[in-house]
Amino acid sequence: MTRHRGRGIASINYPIGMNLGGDPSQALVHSNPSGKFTVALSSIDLGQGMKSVTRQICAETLGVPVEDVYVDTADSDTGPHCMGSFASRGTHRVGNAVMMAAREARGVMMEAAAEELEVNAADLETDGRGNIHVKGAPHRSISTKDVAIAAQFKQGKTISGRGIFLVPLSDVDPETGEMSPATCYAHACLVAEVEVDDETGEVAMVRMDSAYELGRALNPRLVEQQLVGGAWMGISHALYETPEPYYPDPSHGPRDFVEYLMPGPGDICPHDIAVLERPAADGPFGAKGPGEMCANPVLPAVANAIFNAVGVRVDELPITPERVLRAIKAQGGARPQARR
Amino acid sequence: MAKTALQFRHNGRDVAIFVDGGTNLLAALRELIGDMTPKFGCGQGGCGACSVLIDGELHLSCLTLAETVAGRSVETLDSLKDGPNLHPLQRAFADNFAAQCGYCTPGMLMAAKALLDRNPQPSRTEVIEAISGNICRCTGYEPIINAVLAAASGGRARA
Amino acid sequence: MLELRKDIFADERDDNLKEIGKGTQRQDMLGHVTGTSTYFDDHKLQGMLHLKVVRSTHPHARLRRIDTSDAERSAGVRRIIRGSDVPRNLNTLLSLINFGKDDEPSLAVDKVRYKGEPIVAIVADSPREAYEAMAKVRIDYEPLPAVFDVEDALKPGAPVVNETYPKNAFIYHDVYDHQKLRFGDVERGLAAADHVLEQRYQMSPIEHAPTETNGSIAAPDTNGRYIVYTSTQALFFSLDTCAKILDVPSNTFHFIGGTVGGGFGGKVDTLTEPLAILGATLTGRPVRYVLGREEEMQFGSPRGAERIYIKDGVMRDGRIVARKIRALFDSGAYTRLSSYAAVKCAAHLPGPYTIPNVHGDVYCVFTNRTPATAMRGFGVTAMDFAIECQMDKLAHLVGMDPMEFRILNAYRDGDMKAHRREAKNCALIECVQVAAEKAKWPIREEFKRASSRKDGGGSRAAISPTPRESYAPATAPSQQRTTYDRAPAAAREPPPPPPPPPPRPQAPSHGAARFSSVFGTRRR
Amino acid sequence: MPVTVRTFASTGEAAAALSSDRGARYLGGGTLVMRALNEGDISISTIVRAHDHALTRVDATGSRVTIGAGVTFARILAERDLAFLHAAARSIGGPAVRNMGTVGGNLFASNPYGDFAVALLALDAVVSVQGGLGSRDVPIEEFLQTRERQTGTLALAVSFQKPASADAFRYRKIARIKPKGGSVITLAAHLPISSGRILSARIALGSMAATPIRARAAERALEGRTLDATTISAAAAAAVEGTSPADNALASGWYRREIVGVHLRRLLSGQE
Repeated sequence: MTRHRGRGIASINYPIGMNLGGDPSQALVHSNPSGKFTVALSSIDLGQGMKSVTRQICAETLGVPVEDVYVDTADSDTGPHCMGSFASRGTHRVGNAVMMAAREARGVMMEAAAEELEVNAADLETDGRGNIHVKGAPHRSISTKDVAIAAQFKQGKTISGRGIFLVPLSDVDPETGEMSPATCYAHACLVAEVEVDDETGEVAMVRMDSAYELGRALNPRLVEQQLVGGAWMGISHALYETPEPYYPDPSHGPRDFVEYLMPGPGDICPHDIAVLERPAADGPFGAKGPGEMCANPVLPAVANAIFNAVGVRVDELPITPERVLRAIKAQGGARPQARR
Repeated sequence: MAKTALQFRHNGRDVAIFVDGGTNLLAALRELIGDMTPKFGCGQGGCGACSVLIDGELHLSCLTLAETVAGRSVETLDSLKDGPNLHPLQRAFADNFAAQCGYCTPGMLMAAKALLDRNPQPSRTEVIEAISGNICRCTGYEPIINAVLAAASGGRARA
Repeated sequence: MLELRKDIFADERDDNLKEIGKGTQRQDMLGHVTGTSTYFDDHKLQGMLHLKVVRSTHPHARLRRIDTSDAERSAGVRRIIRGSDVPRNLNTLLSLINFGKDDEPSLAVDKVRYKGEPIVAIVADSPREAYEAMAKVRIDYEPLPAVFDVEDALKPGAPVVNETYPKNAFIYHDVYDHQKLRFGDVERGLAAADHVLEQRYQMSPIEHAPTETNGSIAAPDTNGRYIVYTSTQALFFSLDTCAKILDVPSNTFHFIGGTVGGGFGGKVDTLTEPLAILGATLTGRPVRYVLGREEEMQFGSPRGAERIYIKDGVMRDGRIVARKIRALFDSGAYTRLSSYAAVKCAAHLPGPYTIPNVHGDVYCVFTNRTPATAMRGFGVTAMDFAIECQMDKLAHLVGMDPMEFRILNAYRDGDMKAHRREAKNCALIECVQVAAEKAKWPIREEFKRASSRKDGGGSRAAISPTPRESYAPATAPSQQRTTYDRAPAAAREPPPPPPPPPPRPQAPSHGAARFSSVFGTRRR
Repeated sequence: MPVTVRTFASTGEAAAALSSDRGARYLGGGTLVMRALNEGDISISTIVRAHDHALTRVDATGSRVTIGAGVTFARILAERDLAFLHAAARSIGGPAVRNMGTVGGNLFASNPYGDFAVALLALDAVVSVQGGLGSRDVPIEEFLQTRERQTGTLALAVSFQKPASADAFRYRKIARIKPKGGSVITLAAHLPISSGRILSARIALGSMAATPIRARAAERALEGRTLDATTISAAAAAAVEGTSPADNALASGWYRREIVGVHLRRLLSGQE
């Protein structure tokens, strides 16, 4: 018997945003005369889905279908200021800014609709399908397109809104470290199962089970993308990646994707995920940010699973076959722990 | 040294360009023909973002000397769509959320097409093998594998 | 496979929403699958020139002489750029939020501090001609002793990496060579514990390895402006950094980006934009500067390594009573963003657990390696690795199930966190419970019944008496609190007297309180 | 200066062009030369190509196999007569690299590349090369050890005796990444068996020295014996002898020495 299975767990929390630098983001929302909305941002979509999630936030807030909203990102001449896409701040900060802008735009839209329908704006509601009607009297209705035309060509109103979300900078006490580093925290717990070859030190992933709490999954498919891809990156960090394989000795740095090790499509394992939603008081619809924290529990869970499998602790990353083998040899052989 | 005249079929149309000696096909496609679908990811043959089909075979355009495609047929992602209709692979990638940043997607799709053109009903292992030359840093590969399997089964099931 | 557990915390949510919560297709998916999403490098401009950088071959060396005369005459070369051509050849990224001192040149002038540091930029008609000219640049190095280990770097007599920080450590609050966290009396806690466990953890550097490498294209626009297509993940951060380095008003630039081929933190550093713009300024032509893959891997900034020492006191019943942590962030040769990560890391201690005595010292250390920067999980990933490995060891030590051990120590609503803010909106316990359920990992009934909303606060909301350390700081900035978190009034110490005004720093073209279009003015 | 591309109809002309120009490199599949150009290797000023059909010929019908240097790995995978080489061919790159990379190019690929040459070394292949002075046959071991000096010569083909049975030739590449990863160690074993005993065993190892090498002590441990557990253990124990593995990004020399015997034992005993 040279291959041993083991399971390990880790649980983590993750701070959202970067209050320590001051943390503003802005958004502008406006309608064109056909009642289609543009969100102008200078925020970046580097694959995490910024354009898509802010689009849903805007549509929900305006009360229009998501197809009627287009998010334009990252043009410094048209998009208002944003700190950038980092610190898990996109969904939370930019989302809040878009919400605020959409709320203001919705206010103008409802006023314009009220004028057309000759009612009080407070008596109107959106149906989410592109119409505005009198509460309790759906037949007294006007399309957002007609409202936009009226606003532009008849009433002289700009259906638009400005939004900013700012967390004032938090200073840090030099003596105690007292500070307000973030506004909310996401949470996770992950169980990793591995198989360890005690003759070669090779570790293979067998499966993962996890629970992530994200405030609210604004778009479960986008959340799934982050969690699946992020956990893959966690495996990668745990077992493979390093630009300095002999750190702190800087030699033998990788030059290409053969030398820089990341798990291939043949190294992945089944991953069963549960998503919990405990809304953050200041998150857009309660959302926190799933983007960064998803990798973090994987690293220690894998290390702990290796201990469970063969009884060795590797406290240095990445947990290469060499490190596992050295530890097994130092211990005088594998010592599988109680199966979990 | 003068430029060399080069003619080949690009996505079903004849093109003629002049290339400098040593120009690779990726640069020729992007800079001289204006087909931006193949991407530069490494120039080393390690990431597959520049993958194209040459006479139906999967090749890395960054490692292909442009003039070696003279008289041959080069297909890029730009050829996959049939007018407004997405190719089943494109549809399956979308349905399976198999792209995040999107940068590896053109190469992935070409690698997947090369597979399905020869093997319309691949196993999961064959799909993994087919995309093994393509690096994706975002998705963890699982949605991509699922997308190719779904396209292979006519989009009927998420395998 | 993703399952939404709507049953948990259902009373805290209104799920009656139309667009939120739907798995709507991505707005950019059609572009991605058709290859029409436009990345920075997909802009084809007439007459584009190519910029390549000559990099240091030494990790630490004085530059005796840089001779570019042959390179200037090389075929196809339009312009050689030297450090003296850069209007403000010293910057630090977080100077935009007045954090840290300018410590990094765009092009090295008198000294190189890591292998791969840019020294000369070459703008040529083609990449090949740029490479040919690079080979003709002659650099006379005087090698200096280099330091690669964070603890060696902090020893007296270590080679000075970065003269801005002569002790090889970032200076916090103008006083300390590290960021402190002090909560309760950790030594008393350790003394009272049934077991004490001290361990060392080492995280490797990590390369972001986005499939699209860092790069930008800068082109002269009308009205003396420049249009810049960029892979940045922080548009105004990069724009303002360029405005500072090139010493022009920020509205000189029209930055366009937003569709980026992966970043993971590695595209915040504004590595290529300043030189690309400078190249365009000096030649009047569009200039493209894109890192090759080997450049990206070796000289694009990585997630920095961290070395972490944890010393815990735990009781036989599984309660952790003290946690002392010393963490050393390897920043490489320059600050970039590691200084910030260290503070974020200090705030993250002791992890998602309620421990009455916590002591943290987090250092940002300079070594002769590629400067580190932000990456996914910045300041937290390595610490979570260390803490959660430590948690497993502690559970083993006291003979507890590791899931139950975490639930026992998990923070709950109303608890006081070590950075002196009340915990709320907690959900760690529920995550552990659901993960246990999914993995069919048996936990005892009392742990299944535990809740983040129960049993917190009370004595757990108190800040244990915290001994003051003998060293008195020269200055202590006043606290600024946000509406999001509050410290209990009782715990607040009287504010110290206002600090004397800081000395005016030397600033060649901007005032000491430089106006930034991004961040406004603020006292350091 | 742009690179000059010179295309010839015969290998003779191409070889002459190569040997007369220090900046000339022969372009096979492109995986080495084009990469070098992309990365700014300005020592290459001329690309030489040849359209000689001999370069892409595969002759595997008889007992002696000849494979042209320009034959790609995809082509080898398509040849049923070369089934014993399929594992080696499949271990090279991903599908695109296998459609491009050639047997000849692999002879010049340095660590962590060049796995096919390990298989050829275990097969005692002979490399036909053409220099400025004509063509000659070089034993692969000699070729690999002197290949740094061979850049001016043109590899034409490799040839070797076909293994007598499917079981007589075994190949395994130990990689961290699956299914496509660089070599931690590459192993190839040719074990001709006559009356139940191994005769002329060949064990070749990649990544255990600067170039692929033969594990002669392991070969001696196998020679004349039956392939039983005792013999396999003896060969595994001897695997490390004579090796000088280096540290690289994929593994350290220490690690390679530790596991080479384990993997040789697994290869010889047919274990996963």
